[in-house]
Amino acid sequence: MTDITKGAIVPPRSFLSQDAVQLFYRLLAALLICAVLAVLSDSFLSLGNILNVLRQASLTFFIASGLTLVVLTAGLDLSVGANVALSACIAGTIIHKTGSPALGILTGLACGGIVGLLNGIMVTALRIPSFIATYGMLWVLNGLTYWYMAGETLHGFPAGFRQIGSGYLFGLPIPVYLLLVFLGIGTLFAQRTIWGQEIYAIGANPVAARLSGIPVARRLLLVYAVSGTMAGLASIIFLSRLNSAEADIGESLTLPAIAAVLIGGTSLFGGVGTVFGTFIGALILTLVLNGMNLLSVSANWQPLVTGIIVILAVWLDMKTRRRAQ
Amino acid sequence: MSDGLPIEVTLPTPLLELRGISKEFPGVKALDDVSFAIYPGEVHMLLGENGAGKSSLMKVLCGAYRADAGEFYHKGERVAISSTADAQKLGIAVIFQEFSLVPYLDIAQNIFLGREPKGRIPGTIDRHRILADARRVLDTIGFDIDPSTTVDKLGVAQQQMVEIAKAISQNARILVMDEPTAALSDRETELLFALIARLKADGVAIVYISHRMAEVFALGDRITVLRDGRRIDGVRPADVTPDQLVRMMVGRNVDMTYPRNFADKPGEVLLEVKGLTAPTGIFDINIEVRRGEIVGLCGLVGSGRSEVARAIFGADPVTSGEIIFDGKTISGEPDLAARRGIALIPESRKSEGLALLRSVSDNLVVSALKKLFPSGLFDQRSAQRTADGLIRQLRIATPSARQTVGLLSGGNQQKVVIGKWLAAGSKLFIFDEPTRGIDIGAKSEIFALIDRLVADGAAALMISSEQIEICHVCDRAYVMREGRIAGHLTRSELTEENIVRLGMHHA
Amino acid sequence: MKKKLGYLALPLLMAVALATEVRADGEAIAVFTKNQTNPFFQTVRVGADNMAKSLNAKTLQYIPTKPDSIPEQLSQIEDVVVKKPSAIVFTPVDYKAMVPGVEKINEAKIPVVNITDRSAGGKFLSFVGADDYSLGLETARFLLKTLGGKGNIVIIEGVKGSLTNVDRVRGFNDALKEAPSAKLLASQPGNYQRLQALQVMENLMQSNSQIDGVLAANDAMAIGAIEALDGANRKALVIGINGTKEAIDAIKSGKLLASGDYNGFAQGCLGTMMAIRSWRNQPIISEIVLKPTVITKDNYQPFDVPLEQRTCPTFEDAGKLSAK
Amino acid sequence: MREAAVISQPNPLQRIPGVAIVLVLLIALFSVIAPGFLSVANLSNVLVQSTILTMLALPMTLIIMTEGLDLSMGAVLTLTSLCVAIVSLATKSMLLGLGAGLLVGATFGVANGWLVAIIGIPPFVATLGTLGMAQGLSLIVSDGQSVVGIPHSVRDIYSATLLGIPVPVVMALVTYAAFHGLLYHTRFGTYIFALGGNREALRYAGLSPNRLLIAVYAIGGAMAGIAGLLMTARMNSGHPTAGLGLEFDAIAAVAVGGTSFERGNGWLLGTVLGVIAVGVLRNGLNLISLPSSVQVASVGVLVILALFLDGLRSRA
Repeated sequence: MTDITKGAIVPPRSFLSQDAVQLFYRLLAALLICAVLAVLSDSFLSLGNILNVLRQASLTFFIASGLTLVVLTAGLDLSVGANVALSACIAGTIIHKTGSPALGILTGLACGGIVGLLNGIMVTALRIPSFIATYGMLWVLNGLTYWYMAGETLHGFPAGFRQIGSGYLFGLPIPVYLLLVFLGIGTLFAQRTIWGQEIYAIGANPVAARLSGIPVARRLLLVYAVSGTMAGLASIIFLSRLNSAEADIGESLTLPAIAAVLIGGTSLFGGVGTVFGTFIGALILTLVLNGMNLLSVSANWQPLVTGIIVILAVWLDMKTRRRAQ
Repeated sequence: MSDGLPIEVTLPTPLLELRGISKEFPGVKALDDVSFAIYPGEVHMLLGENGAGKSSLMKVLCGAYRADAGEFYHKGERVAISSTADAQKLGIAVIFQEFSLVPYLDIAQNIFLGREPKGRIPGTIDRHRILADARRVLDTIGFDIDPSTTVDKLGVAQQQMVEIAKAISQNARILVMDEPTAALSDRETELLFALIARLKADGVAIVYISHRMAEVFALGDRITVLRDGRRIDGVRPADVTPDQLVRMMVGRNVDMTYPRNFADKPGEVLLEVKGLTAPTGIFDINIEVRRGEIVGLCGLVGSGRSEVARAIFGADPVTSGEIIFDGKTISGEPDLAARRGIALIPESRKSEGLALLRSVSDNLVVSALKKLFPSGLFDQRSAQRTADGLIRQLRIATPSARQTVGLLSGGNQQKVVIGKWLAAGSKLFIFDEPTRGIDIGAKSEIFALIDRLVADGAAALMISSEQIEICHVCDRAYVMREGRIAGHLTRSELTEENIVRLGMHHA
Repeated sequence: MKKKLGYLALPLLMAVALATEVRADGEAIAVFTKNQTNPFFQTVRVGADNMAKSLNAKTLQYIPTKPDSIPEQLSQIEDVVVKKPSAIVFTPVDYKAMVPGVEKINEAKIPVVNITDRSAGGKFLSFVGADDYSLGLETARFLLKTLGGKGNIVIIEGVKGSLTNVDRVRGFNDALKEAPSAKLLASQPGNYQRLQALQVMENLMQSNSQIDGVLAANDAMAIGAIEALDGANRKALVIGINGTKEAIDAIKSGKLLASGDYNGFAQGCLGTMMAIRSWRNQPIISEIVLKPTVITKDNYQPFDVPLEQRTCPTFEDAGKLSAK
Repeated sequence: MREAAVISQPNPLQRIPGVAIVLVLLIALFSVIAPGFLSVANLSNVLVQSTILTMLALPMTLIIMTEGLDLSMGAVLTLTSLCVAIVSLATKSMLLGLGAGLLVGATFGVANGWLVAIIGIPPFVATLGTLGMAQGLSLIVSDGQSVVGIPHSVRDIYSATLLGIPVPVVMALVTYAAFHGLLYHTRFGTYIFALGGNREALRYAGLSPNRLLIAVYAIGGAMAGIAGLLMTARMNSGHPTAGLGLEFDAIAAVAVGGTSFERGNGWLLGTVLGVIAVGVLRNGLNLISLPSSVQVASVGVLVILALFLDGLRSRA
């Protein structure tokens, strides 16, 4: 990825103003969608619905935020969805077996993290392109999950545990708090720690990063592990939100997460993007689906609309950045 | 002789004449009313610091850029160059430093890219003819290689030959070469010069861009100097001294002897390499570098100099041998070496030294993050402050620390690469061709900088293909041949002759 | 080179080990199901194994690696035809698109029994399945009866165009027609997916302040809807279809009003039974459409036993189970 | 150059092992442990089953050689398959159906090319978007229903044989021949190498990279159209989810086949071997009827293993 022409569209991250501008455009887009929906459906602006959207966005965001770091290093993780499924199923069993949510949560996160780590090892030690490595991992994980679950469904978890996904605190759903917390952590990690800086540097030019004394392999491992752990977290939220899990819950999670990252303005060539952008990306996706439900538009239209949004978002992103240069 | 007229009237009609060529980009005037003429069978040296407009001029010549103003005259009649096709019709061919070759096509396909001989079936290529034609072209430039070899297996020099063959095959009458010898070993350079002589004889005009004074005087028939997009003067080598040329280029006096206050007694040993052997093709390397020293590492291109540097820095694996730095043996990845205080300024800035899309400040602090922010918490503002300090200290010409580093000139980019190691507080600086593609003004600045570094107790190991530089600035030098240390030269023995003698292959 | 072979040896050994273990005698019955993720098909498979064991035959399970993948099930048929099992028990992933596959089986003269989804074509010894329409109708009727024939109802549909969904939703709607004072607020697809159903429900609750009844085309979606209701601290009567284990538990705990028993276990048992009997030239029943049973908290006990412990119906029961 | 050494596999001869080793070993393994694996009927099964994927993987190879990607192929194939079904149903003509499929496919291909080349959207994003569009359109035109009752002329394509060889296999062979000729013996093919290897070279040669790029993606779309016909013929119906996810299988096959994602270093034959390797694996596992979950995992293992072997060699 050392070839400028490939990434020529994007200016350096450190044009903070630049990034601010990009985020501003995205917020604007999100607000625009809100406005349209508010006009079309009177029930849209209700507090309940807003919280709804946020809560639904949170699941995508948890997966997408970890993915953002991977994409920042010019990598990709196609296994996040399958990872969520496996982690959820294992965490669920632990809770059933031990009756201890805490233990379940830990195993869920650990399982996700380990899978991520394995991805990292394939990418760094075995030097397999992340796209292919994680695609292979996707199949392996599915295989494991199918075998492990044998078509059963895990369900019925302690009320305390279910609070995480469905409970409220001061009138706000708990997932929304979690979303804000991890949005904060993610942003701090990417922008305000030296690891974050090193990750951006690796994404911008891996060779130069290595010759600048950055432990590239270790950072990549970290990034994939984090992505995996976030998938683990998502699995916990999922588990407690739906009070159950089966082997196929991952199928529908990966592409939306990737879409959210892209709509959020993170460049696939690495080195450019923000976690906050990803949050807005997830928000925009959710808003659209929410709107379609409220207006009872046939679900057949959802993929079409999502596709158009992804392209539009990236296109506008390029346009605005180009003008800025 | 403020302009070169008196010379030009004595010559036949120029092959190509530029009159008042101007090219503007948002913010910069890349070319400002440039006029000069190119005559058949001459080597026309194009001199100028980076950013003086040489590359823009090349792009205009080959039709990649379209001039905003100005006229072209081909053999006296007015022509337009608005596309690469136009340029080709006029027989202009440019050989850039980044080659325009396709790695997984063979030599023949590369030479005739876009001009493949048609086969019987429409759309297909006549394989026999393309190979035959390629062989013919390669013969004319005396390059003996199977045209069906894929380019990704060729060395830099060979690729350059293919580039030239490509130009010849378009029966180019005007050949523009951008620092053709930059990546060539001495032997390869001789081959190239021989080829250039042959081309001259055939009446081909060669526009030759170089930063190496030696070449300018050895090859040049006439010299055009550019500065800040303007043509400063046109002269004959016989009529000028190197210093005069430099003054024209830089616009001020620059001492070309890179004076150094040599340390009378070198400090204690900082780096000691014992019997280093690596799969990259270096054997039993023994090197010692002391504080306050600049130690040269010379030899032909491909003799293993860069490989030694990379092995010491941990960038390449090592099979055997010991690297003792500051009393402790080190082995492992670059991050370890960097933490211990070793710095590598790699051969190719763009692909190995910098994140071109990121800002000057980002690039300056990247190696020093742990040192600057021990807490692990990064702060953009204090990073900026550090960067600003380095920018002032190194006199890096940039509008701000937020400027994209890819937009800086070569010299300033090189300063950024060095700067990031200053920030990291490195003790040993390994320079791999630190002046490659850098103009003379910047060169002496770089050397002054290195001098200051070692004066402050650091040490430097410097790889360079330009023996003059080694002789001027190094306390001692190791000469490599075929992956081994062929000899060691003390300050007094340090002459170009000795370097060449030790570096030569004894066939 | 050696090194590489080393890496390859591992999976090879694994495969050999597993491969040797599948060699056994007695009839081999190939059982095709849609996917390995939906609990329903697990009950079918257990039923089939259970029956096969009792008739000392063995089953070979064929499940697409990508859930409900048409090309994959077609490939699996082609592969199985080479393997020539004694008979095949077949659930098409798509009742129309799999017809060519069934015809391949017919060409190969392998006796085949159709279960669960009635294939749109091809020759079968027998069909064993539940009547999705009457299941939808009965469960919906039960819900409306409990609501006293009135109230605001939403339908959460399964995968558009899938056979089960079309009939179940048709059943729902006909039941609603019988109760003129009940009002259908919306009918949205949840694609048989828990999460989608949950989100659809959440959104529907926004646009409808009062929802009394939810008709979900399968249990997973019903449970999803219940979670959504809980999340919003709202109450509504919910019914699902399939009678999966979690549905039974939900009924026990009073969260779920009822679930129509799709009885995959019996389908698996009887399908396999017919296949084996035909191979043994014993008489078979050419069509068994299981009576619709609505599982409620009054009658859930018999369903509340782990699959493994359930016993397959005998040939004699088979006739009684059938609606016709 | 130094990095280049890591990125690219030196030459086909050195590259063959990665896929070939795996394939040969798989065949050897299954002929021992899988009864009936070596039977003509079964082997022709494997080949016939591999045809549709081959027809996607070959153009995918070209696209990846231009440092591009086409995630929309599976969805586009689904859509074209539906178009073939609908049109041939309406007109009772297989050819018109094929025409419609080709048209729709090529249109999407051109759209992809346009987004990538002219608008300059990264291939991954552009084709992810068109994936959604094609998938949506499939659902909309079919309203989620399968399209049945199409003329037999269509399904015959899949079942018919030519000189004893199944027609789909013949089509695949012809396609391979065509792509081989195109890539290695035509100017266009030469330019495909250049698209990934060095676009500047094309510009200096006075050629338009954009037009070439669009052409490459258009070929991909058109092939999806032809594959769509096969898919419809195979199912004797059109179905709105039939081909979803095939693009990833295709990409995996290309990667397993030893085509690298950088600098236009591609290998057509390897791609075909990759497709067949996956086919053999699935078929063999079906024959020895392992638990389906093992099958799922083994596909992943195969992909990782093959790339790992290539990695070993490129470092050796």
